[in-house]
Amino acid sequence: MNAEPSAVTQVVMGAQFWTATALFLVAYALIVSEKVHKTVVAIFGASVMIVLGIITQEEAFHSKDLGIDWNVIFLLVSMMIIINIMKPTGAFEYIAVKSAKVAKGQPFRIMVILSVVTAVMSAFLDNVTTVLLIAPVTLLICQALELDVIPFLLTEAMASNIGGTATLIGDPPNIMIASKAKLDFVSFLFNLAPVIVVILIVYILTIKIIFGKKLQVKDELRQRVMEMDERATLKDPVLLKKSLLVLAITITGFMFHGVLDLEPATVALFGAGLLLLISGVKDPHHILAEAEWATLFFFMGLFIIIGGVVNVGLVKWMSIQVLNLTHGNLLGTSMIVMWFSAFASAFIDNIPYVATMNPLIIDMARQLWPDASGLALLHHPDLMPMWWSLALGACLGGNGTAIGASANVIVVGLAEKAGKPISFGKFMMYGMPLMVESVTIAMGYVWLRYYVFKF
Amino acid sequence: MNAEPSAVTQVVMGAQFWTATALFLVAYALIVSEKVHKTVVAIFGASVMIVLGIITQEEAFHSKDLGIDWNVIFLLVSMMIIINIMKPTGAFEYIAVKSAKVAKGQPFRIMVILSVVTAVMSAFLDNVTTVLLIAPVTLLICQALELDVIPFLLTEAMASNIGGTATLIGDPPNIMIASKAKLDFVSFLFNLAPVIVVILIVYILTIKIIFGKKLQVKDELRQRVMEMDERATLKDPVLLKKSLLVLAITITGFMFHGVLDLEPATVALFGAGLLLLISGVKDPHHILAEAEWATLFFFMGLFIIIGGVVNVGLVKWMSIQVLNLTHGNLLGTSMIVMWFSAFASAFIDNIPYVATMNPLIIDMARQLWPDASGLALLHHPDLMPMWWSLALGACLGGNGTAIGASANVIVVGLAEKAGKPISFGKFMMYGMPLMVESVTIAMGYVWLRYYVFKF
Amino acid sequence: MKARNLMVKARNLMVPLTDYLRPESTIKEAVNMLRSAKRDDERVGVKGLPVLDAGGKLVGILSMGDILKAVYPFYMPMMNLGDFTWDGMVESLARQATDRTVDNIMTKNVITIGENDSLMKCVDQMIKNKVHRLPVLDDSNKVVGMLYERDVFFIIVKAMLEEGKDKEK
Amino acid sequence: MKARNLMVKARNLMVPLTDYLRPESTIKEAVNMLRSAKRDDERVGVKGLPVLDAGGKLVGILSMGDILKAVYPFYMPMMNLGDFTWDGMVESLARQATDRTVDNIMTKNVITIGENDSLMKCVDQMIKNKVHRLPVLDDSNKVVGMLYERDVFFIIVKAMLEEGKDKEK
Repeated sequence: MNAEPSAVTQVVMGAQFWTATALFLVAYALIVSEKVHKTVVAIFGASVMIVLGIITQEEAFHSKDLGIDWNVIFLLVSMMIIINIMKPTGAFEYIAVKSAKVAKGQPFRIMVILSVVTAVMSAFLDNVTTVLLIAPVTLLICQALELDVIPFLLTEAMASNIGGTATLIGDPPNIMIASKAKLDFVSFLFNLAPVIVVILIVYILTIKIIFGKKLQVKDELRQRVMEMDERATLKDPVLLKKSLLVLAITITGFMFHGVLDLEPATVALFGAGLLLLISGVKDPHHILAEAEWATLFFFMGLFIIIGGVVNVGLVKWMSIQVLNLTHGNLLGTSMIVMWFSAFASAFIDNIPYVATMNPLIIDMARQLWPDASGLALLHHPDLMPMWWSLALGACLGGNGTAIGASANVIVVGLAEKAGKPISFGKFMMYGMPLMVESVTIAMGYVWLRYYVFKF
Repeated sequence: MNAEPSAVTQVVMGAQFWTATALFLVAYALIVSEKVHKTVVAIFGASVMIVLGIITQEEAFHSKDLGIDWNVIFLLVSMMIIINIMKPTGAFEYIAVKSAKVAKGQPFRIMVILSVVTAVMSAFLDNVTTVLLIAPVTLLICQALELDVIPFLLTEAMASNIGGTATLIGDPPNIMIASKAKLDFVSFLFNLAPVIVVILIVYILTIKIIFGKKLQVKDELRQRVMEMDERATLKDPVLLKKSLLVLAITITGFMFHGVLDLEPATVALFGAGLLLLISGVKDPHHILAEAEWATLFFFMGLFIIIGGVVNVGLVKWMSIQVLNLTHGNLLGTSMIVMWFSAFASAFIDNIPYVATMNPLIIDMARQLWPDASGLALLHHPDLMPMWWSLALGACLGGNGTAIGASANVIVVGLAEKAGKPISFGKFMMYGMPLMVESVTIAMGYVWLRYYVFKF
Repeated sequence: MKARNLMVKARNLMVPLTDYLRPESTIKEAVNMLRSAKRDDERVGVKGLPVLDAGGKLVGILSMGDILKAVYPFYMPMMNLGDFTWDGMVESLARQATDRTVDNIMTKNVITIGENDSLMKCVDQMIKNKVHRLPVLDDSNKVVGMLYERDVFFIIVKAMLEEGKDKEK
Repeated sequence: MKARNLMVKARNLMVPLTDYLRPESTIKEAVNMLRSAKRDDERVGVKGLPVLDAGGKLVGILSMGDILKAVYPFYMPMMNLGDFTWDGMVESLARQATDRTVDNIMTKNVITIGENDSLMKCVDQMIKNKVHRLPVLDDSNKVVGMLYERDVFFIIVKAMLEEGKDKEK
């Protein structure tokens, strides 16, 4: 099952190839350097790709394979709309304060419960959203308990990256993989959630060892937390009920979207439309404008830039190089994909990374099984572990450094505002070992499940 | 060249047909009733169309013919980005104040110059944007001159609707027609601009008769206007130069997009990306969030809803009815399209109207010339006058009533805030005759140019 | 603990309600009221007063800023038009606004606070909503006083200046 | 005409600059300054003062609101957390903020006005930027005075109350 070296000749390295490759590399370099805002780089880079004819506008805007994957965009924007409408109900403040009270104001218990809550919420919401919902309450609780907030913020960010890995909608890389590989919500849950549960448990045992002993507070401070009335924040019970109803419908829709033959974005868009309708929003402009447009346009631009380099054959060339390297050994490729993805995602944004890897893996599959196409190719039994390895590597890898995941960037920013900056080195000191631990577990899981027991 | 009645049998009026038709009618009724915000109706209606399988998500998001026409959306959003970056430079305040000073503070001259400026700006910018840029200065100038602002606001709104008709990017109906019919910027300019110039001149002569004599001001009040220093508003000359450069590149790009084989949206997106890049915007989120997302999502939802009724054959059925009515007489059809479009657009939003008419005209063309396809069908010499009639009718028709065009709704709102409400009747008293006048000129033009002289 | 709490709830810091406006009052009457209102023993005149209807229900709040807004043309903030104003514009608009009533120009969306709310909640409300005074409501939603930014400021200043002496209070 | 114009430019209404803060001052010093500053002959104490560096350049403005913000945790406005505060929180945060300096907590983006700007431009700046006082700059960008909302308010009140008598001035 080795790749045919002759396939290399299929990539024509002409002027278009080098122009597109140069654009791609310059765009990546600018994104990594942070000299120019990544959204601006993506929009401008994409427009140049189209203007130069490397990708047509038709492909860029209307081809799911080469251009903007609207399934991803509408899934993201719809979930953002739902959360934006739901945010003022106070439900998230309720959950976080309630968690601290369930923990009886005991610091380590609070850390564990908030981490688990963050992980579970991240499985259904965007990680950044989750962290932005949990972190402010965490800061307040640490103020009340007169505790250093850093360990709490760190553990929450990492828990959010772990939890987000469990489902199709938990983290953008998964959304992108699902859309490209036409995988449904249940497959993600069935293949990723089990190992994430294990990873989360080990993670909590590990933070117990790291932080468990340091955390002590006086009883009178705990009293402050116990006196908080979590029900006080539920200002709009009618909107809350409507939001919870829509959230329930949406999550049920995700569970059954494969059976119902609906795309995840359809489910989310229906949820968003329904909530807009029943919440009686008078001026939807604000709700829509509050969506993270900088992030969404970053996605759109990236899809087009990647479409350009796919079009000229760069991605195909790269896939051939990978196959040459692994000599078509699938277990080896799978492990390389996972570890490479983890370390790559620890240092660069996992969104452009996965946007590049998706077509690369598909091209690799085309080299390996030239006769297969469509779902037979995408869901080839030997290809499936590759998707899961990519998802696990790219999502868990985010924990490696302070810039590995958007959630990390957020908590580092919050810590700095709180007057307790977390240096790049300090984050890595905690993050890197925890990441290696979780990816090791994931590696064992993939090996055992897909190569040893094969179920 | 009569339509074949047998074609009627091709439309299967099954459950899907009636469900889609009902959804379409309910959505239109809700939009007209204004009980629910039109954007919410569009988003929810679209999601229901997809959930019910009347249109697939793939079609809705990725098919230009059946779903969201991203050429339209990206053209609109890109122009919004450019204007949002440019607005703080003070260029628009400069233009309006300069106009009043060029008019030497004479009221009727100010009215004419501001109307012409509005018309010209509307040809290149969204009409609502133009009115929102010119109207505040108009209100200030009328305050300075102690004049009734109503005639000024009315004439500007109507001038904006007239001017917007002249180019591909002037008004959303034109953008939509251009995208569907694959017509370029120069065709619009060549076919519509001449008649718009005539209409504008007649319009100014008419407002001279209506308002000319009433407008008198004392010299000391004129002095207030003459003492305004229009250069004081140009706070950021560097950004101004960059914006003007990008605007020049973009408009040049529009002029040559047909020759360069680039879509208008590509040109606009490149302009937006370039301005984002060179203006050194630190946080693009705000610029992107300020785009009119409620309007853009209204478009997206509508495209999907119309795609649904196209899919089930409703639009085809409607096109057959129209052809039965006109017995395939093309001049007659063209005139009916123009006048019907004008009166329809005077009372309902011309965006959903044109979104419905576009596929209807294409279906009509398919009935008439079953052997043609692609550009041969869309640009069939006998079909061309139909596109221009639709554009002229739908755009000019907006002047008929206070709700006929978004620019009218804006000025009515401004007048009310200024404590001088314009009633529906009052607007119609001015608007309806002026609309009939302009559509009559347009009718004569289409008849002479395309059916008598045929050039 | 109890004694200390007494100092830090909204009701301990508020000025009990003595002066208020009626929605049907003219601007002239309101202005006289603002100028003559007692704030506390040493000072006279306030920058804002609550507006109560005949039934004593809070319907709005009127501040100096609202009076400025009443003479400020609505179209001015739509663009940068400050450079195109003329001398005497404010006065001429002020004369035109004379006959307007309080309910016309007051801020209708009043940010309030409960009498038992903590001081930090008051600060939270003031900063989040960019207001400088909060009507204080009792359990039955009746206005019982006004809490001014200045008084919160003095509490902060006290804590800053008398650092460490806090416990004795 | 000339005589009338004298009354309606920023420089005619401003309070000439006498008191100002230094960026390196502590909050304590700033608070004392705010409390003792002369605003005009009849009153004492102001709600805000400009901050000038050693070269006399305007680098910020410090108001009571800024001092409130200095003790207000940055995470509070991110969500609705006012209900979860505790008694003594403000005071305890105030004590922690004592050693911060003026340049740490001042508003750095100062909205100013030129001494020859019209009164309406001043109102425009105040309302658009939601500020209650404007440092007045001369042609060389030197701060020459402060324009307070209260004084603009009095001009408006005067125009409203003495409607018609305007011409005699």
